[in-house]
Amino acid sequence: MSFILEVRDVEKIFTIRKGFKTFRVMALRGATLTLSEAEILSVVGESGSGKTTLLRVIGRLYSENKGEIILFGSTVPKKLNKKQEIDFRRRVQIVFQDPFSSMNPVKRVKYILERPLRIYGMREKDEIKQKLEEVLQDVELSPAEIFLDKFPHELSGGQRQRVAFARSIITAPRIILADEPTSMLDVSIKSSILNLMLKLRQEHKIAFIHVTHDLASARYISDRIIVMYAGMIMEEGKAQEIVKMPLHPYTQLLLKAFPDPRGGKEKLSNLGEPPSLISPPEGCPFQPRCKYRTIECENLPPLYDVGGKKVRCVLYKI
Amino acid sequence: MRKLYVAIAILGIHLIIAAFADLIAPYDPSEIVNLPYQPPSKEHLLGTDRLGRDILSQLLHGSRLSIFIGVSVGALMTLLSTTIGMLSGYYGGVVDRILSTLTDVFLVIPGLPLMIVISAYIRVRGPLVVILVIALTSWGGGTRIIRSQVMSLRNRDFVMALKSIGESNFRIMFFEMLPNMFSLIVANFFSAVLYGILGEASLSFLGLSDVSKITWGTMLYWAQSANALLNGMWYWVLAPGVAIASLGTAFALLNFYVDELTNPRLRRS
Amino acid sequence: MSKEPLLEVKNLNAGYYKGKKFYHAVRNCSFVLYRNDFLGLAGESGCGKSTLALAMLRLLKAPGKILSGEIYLEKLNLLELPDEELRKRRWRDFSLVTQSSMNSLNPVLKIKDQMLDVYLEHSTDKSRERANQRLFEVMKLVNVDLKFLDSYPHQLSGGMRQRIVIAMALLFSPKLVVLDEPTTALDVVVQRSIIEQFQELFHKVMFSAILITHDISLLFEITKHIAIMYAGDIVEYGESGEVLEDPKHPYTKALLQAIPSISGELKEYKSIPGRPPDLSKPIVGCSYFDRCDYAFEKCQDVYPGAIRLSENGRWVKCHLYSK
Amino acid sequence: MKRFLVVLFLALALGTVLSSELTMILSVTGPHPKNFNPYLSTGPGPNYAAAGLIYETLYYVNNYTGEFVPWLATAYKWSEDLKALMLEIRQKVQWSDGVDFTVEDVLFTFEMLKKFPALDVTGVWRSGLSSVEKVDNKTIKFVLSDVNTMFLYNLFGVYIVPKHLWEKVEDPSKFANEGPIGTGAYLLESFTPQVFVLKKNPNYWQADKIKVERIRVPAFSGNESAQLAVANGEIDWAGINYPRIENIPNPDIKYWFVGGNPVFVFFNLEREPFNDVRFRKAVAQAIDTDQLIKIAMTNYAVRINPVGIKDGYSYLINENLKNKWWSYNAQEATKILEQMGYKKGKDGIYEKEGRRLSYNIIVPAGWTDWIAVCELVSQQVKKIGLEFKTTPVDFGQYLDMIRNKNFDVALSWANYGANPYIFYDNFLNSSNAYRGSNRGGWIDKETDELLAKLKLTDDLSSRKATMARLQEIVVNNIPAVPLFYNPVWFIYSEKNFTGWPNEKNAFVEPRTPGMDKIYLIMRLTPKK
Amino acid sequence: MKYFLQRMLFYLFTIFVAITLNFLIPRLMPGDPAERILSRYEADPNAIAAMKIALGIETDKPLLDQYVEYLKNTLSGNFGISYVYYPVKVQQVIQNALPWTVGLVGISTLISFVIGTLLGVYAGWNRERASGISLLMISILLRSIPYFWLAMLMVYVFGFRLKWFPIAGAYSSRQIMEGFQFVKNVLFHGFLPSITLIIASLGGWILTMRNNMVAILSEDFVLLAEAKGLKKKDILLRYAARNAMLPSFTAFGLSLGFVVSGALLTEIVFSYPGVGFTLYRAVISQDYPLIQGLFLIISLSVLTANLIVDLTYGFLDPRVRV
Repeated sequence: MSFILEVRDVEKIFTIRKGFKTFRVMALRGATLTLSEAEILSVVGESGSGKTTLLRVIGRLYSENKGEIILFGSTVPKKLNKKQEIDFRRRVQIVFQDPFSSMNPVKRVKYILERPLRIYGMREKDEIKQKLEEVLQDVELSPAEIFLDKFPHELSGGQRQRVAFARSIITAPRIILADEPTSMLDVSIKSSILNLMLKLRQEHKIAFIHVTHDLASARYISDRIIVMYAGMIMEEGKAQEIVKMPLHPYTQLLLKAFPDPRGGKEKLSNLGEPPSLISPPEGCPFQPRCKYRTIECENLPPLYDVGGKKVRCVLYKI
Repeated sequence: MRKLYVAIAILGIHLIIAAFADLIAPYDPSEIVNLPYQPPSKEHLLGTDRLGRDILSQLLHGSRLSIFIGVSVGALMTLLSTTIGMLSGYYGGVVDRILSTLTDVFLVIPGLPLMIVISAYIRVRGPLVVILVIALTSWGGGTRIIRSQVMSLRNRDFVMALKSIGESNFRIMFFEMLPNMFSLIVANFFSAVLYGILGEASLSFLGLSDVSKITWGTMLYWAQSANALLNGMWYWVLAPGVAIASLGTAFALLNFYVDELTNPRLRRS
Repeated sequence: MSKEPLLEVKNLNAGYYKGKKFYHAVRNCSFVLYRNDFLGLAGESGCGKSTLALAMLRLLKAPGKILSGEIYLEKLNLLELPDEELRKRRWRDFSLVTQSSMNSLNPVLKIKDQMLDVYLEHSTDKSRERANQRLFEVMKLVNVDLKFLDSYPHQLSGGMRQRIVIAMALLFSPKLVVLDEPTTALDVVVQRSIIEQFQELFHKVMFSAILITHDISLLFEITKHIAIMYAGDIVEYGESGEVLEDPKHPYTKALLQAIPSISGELKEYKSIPGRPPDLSKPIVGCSYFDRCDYAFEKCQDVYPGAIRLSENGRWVKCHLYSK
Repeated sequence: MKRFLVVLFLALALGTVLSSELTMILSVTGPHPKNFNPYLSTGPGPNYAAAGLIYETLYYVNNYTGEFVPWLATAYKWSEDLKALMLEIRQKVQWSDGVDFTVEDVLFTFEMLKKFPALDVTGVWRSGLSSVEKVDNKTIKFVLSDVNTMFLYNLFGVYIVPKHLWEKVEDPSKFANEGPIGTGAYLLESFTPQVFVLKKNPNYWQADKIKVERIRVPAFSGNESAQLAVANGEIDWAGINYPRIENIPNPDIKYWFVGGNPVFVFFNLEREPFNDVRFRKAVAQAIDTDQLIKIAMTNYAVRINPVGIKDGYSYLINENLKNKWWSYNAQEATKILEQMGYKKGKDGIYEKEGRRLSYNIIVPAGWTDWIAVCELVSQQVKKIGLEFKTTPVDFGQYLDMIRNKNFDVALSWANYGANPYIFYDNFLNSSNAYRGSNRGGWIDKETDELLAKLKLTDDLSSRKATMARLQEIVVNNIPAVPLFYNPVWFIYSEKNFTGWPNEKNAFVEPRTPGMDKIYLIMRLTPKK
Repeated sequence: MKYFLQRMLFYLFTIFVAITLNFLIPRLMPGDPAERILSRYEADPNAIAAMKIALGIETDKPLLDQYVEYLKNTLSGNFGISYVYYPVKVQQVIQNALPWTVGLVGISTLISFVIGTLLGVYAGWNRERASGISLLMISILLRSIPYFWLAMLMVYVFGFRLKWFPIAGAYSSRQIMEGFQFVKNVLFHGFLPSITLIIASLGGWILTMRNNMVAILSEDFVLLAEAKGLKKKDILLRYAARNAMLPSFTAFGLSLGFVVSGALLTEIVFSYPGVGFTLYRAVISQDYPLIQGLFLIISLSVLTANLIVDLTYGFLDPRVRV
């Protein structure tokens, strides 16, 4: 099976200006990944790990400084022209973290859902109406009529996130890039959104790149998990395996730190904080915090293949 | 809430007077109807001016141009500051650096002296010039507020979301973001109107507008040039001032009210 | 463990005005906190847990309002205490760690000055030397380098700030520390290290703590007792382990069903359908009534009182358990 | 700080206030700049005091009476061909530093004006002077290139300055002359930007006539404060505008407003219908000048006759013409318009061939009394079916519009000068069309010839005949409609001094800028 | 340091803009400024001719050359000769006026800022109480009153009717005074204009500070300060007001421009011989060199004040300190 999306060695550097000095923030360093049809890939990491940047580069909200993005076998240009853009957006959609801010608060649901259709050239009123009802059913908001005339603030968080998903599937995309879609939701409804994603994958054969810091959610819905740290991919593998048997010391730390009511946790000592992205450490970015650190860590290790998993750590050097 | 009612009531009275000045005013404001410098009497509740024109009628008619100039200044300033603030805040980068430096420059160069200097050189005098001079020298403050609001809106997910569905920048700015800033713009407008009213009064008082047109500002100019206060004609100075202050207060209240609505941190429970 | 109550909240009713509407955010809340107990207060956003935290420390400001109730700290009713008396007891007897450490420190004062402000205000010994000594002690307690005392808040990372806030809370070895979402804005690893730090302190320095968070997994993991809050009311209370293993209230049950877990079997998680009731409207019966799978007629009309389930203090507010 | 010390010093030096001290307001201009250069007349201030009180002219020309009073010169004599003028210089006059005043000083002064045309404000060198020669120690000779009997008026406006001091000045046109030394009656005693004091020059050549010991000139930055000072009786002589002065309750305070420059309604004579004398006459008869004076000028302006000759020169009036003088007559005005073929439109304004008789009347912005005049004129002409819309324009633009013939009707003035001859020249000479006081552009060959004739003679009867013909031209053609003489502002107080000029004792035009001051002050007597 | 440098650069740029505006405005306007000033002396054509020479007005140079020369002159502090006060140099006229404005406006602004800020703290703290609300209403009202009108009323009531204070000038020009008497006289003359300025600008300060206070009071650290049992005074001043002052302080810098404007009208009404009044006189008598010089000085002083505010801001807010 070929991949519907390939990301090769993508690098993203932000320059920020402070007074006269400009700083280069290495938000993303050499990210490579693939996505198959109807696959759910979770990208897990702490804030500053580059996971959202990765998503936005793929979603063409940022353009990469280096690397290549291949969608359905053809390279996506850095700057899209109008036609390319519409073509691209139709196939790749993004769902944002905060349903409270990802929809224009002064527009009704109907308008919010209609816009993509109109941008992509649909003019027929009946057709649009039918389409709207269809997608609202798909995201389990029914009866559709009730919701169409509502403003976002009249909906609950979960409902809003459903509308956001409705907006993203209305153009029948093949890929949805979901940026922490559940992190702002109440615990009691989190799982419903996860379930919705599973359902959309099932019914519409949509592939997801799901960015999250919540390992439990990632484990729940994804086929594969990528762990990112300081702008780099540290580990990649099947979801269950990553959670059960993390290889990279960072992944291990992350898992240990993750709250688990049933886990009799071993104690972590104070392990410092993620590195600055302006002047990241030489070699493995995790080495200043790593208890297995050796002299070899001064050089950046490649992603090693370890039993179907990939891991960026010298411990697994063969 | 009471602020709103008070403001609307004051504004309403002014608007009614302005609309029906012809009917309410006892005389034609530019007609010489009596001897000059008549003290208040039954015929002339506020006396007559140096030419023998009825001051009350002038006061009532004056509201027209005063309000018109104030509102026009407000509209023009709001238009300028919204457009510039929007472009500057939305595009960021070089566009922003140029526009916001320009804004800052206009913000720190003192407005009234600049207005006076410009008015001193402009040979044509009239309401339009007054409106342009005030608005063009004073759009900086509003622009800054709009810009910072746009910058915070720009980072909101919904703008990202709109970009992600391929919405054009123009549409994002003026169809999507603008309605979100509606109350801010309205607040801005109200304070700009207040500024316009006071600005017009100041320029007119200095004789830098067309003083043959009747506004409250030019009334004060005439009163001053006729030595009204030293001659005991305090009512001639008091009346237009009260009119300006009350209209100004209405707009200041509206501004404050909308400000409170917009800025949840100011909201009274 | 001694079962001597430290803090007793009885039938507390509080809320806040939003426009003309009154949000009755804390309804009839009652619970007991024992000495050296670690109580978790769990609830979703908008369930009133923060209002409760502020109300029980008498910090609820207008537009917030305490309607009725009693709050005893060692037999002393906080709600009836004169202002000045209360002010003097603050921080010595009970301290607070708030939600976002970002905003809980005064941005224009050095850490040291902020700490000294509190210390010199309440300490009987006003000597600088003694004060500095105490500052050093608490800084060591939370494992923060002393050099940061001379920093301004913006110069520190989020984790560091939160440690300092905790250090500050322990300046006087208070009897009670209330932690309101202390780690919400932090990354998991940092959160973990702070929680560990806190647990350590909990054993070292004898005090009682109330931890309020929506992160239920964390709460169950680290607290001794847990109180589940729903729509302004505590619906279930008990030892954390017991509640986790054997939730009684339908809401607790559903909640535990809904949260994906990192360990254990992978199963299907189900969210709780519907949304919590509008707190600005009166609720007659059980507040969970309309979302509850087990609801019956009585639930709609009769407010369920607390039902003791066991000797160790566990109780639940649900008609399913009334005789 | 510096100013503070100066004031402190003065306070210590001066001690008590003297009794025969005159406090006067020269003009309201804000803090005094320290400038006692009598030639620099851009901004009124201490230089006004310098002119007349410190520096003096050769003769004093009394504009009110037309009289020539010998001053630093004792006599003048024209040569036969009227191309040379001999002046006898007064002897035994000293500069206030003790140096003798000589012919050399006079010579130096005129040579200086030649070298620095910027100082030649009366235009002696521009009006035909070709050289100045010292004849002997008493006599100086002015040689003219052409005959110009009016030259006297230019000559006698020049203030004589001391050679021994001014020859060291590099550029006298930029010289502030902070320590003035003159021949005049007063010396600068103290100076601060807020007030300066002049004291009597004990060695003045006519010191016995000076009874005012000190003159104090306080600075006023605003009309209000100056007016209040007047009302409070703190000022003896104020040359300022004071609306409603009659309301001051203080009986000591009097005023006498003598007529200054005449004010006219000018027409652009190049345009229709203003090029038609009938139309001009209609406008002239539509305007009730009495009402203008009474209401718009609050009775302060002085009545004018249609030929514009002031009372002091009434002997020049062509009596035969008086029956042709027009006066206010609205019906007559309407009749003229009807005769001209105008028809009244719906709005009561006359029109012909679709053209309404509606014009803008321009007036300098900020000249509030004149704007009032315009307003009233508009109302008056409206009654006969004309529309003059008051249009205040910036002063610079106002003059531009007149100069560029880009106006219809203007409220403006003509410079009267020292006498009616000069006035007629200013008012009617085609060389002054638009650029000068001939604002409507009256261009007439005969007029120009008559005006030239005036300069070639100093014989009164010949001048009178010429003037009579000029008056005929004015009355027949009405180049502009005279409204009134603008008042010369003169407010005085009888509290400390007597001898002031007024209607009953009209000996001078009481202006503050020049020699009139000293002529007036010499006639004042302290009360105590 | 970077921050300061950047601000300095900005101000330099702004000064440049102000200078250029100053150069361009008279030249962009229709008509020849030289002709305009001369035309005032039309009364006597001879006087005009003399004036033209005296003022040395040349206008036929290319604009760029004029600009370069203008820049040179301006930067060397040579603003030319005032027409009205001829032959006094513009810089001399300004030098005479500046101390009065700096004294009157500077002190009044400072007083107004301090009082207004304190009242703002009070109004913010008591925002629910009647006292706070009435303060708010008063400041809204004060903000809507034209400065000059208030000044006129002050002149009328306290100067003309009650005769408590002189109505004009900076000190009496009628008597000559000794040291302390002089100072007293200056203070006496300055009182009414100063009070007018203070009252007129008070509303703005109260409003700004009140709004800041209201915003800051909802911050966590203020709540925490109370939880810490700090005294009300400390919470109010050290925690709330200290932070609420920051935007007020910036506003203080920015609004100096407006204060100068307000003072300008007040100076005119009181005939106070400061910069504003001089500008007014220059404008009505079309003294262009003086207008240009004054505008530049006003801009410069506002900019300097802004710069000072910017520089001192760092001491108040550690976050911008580098």
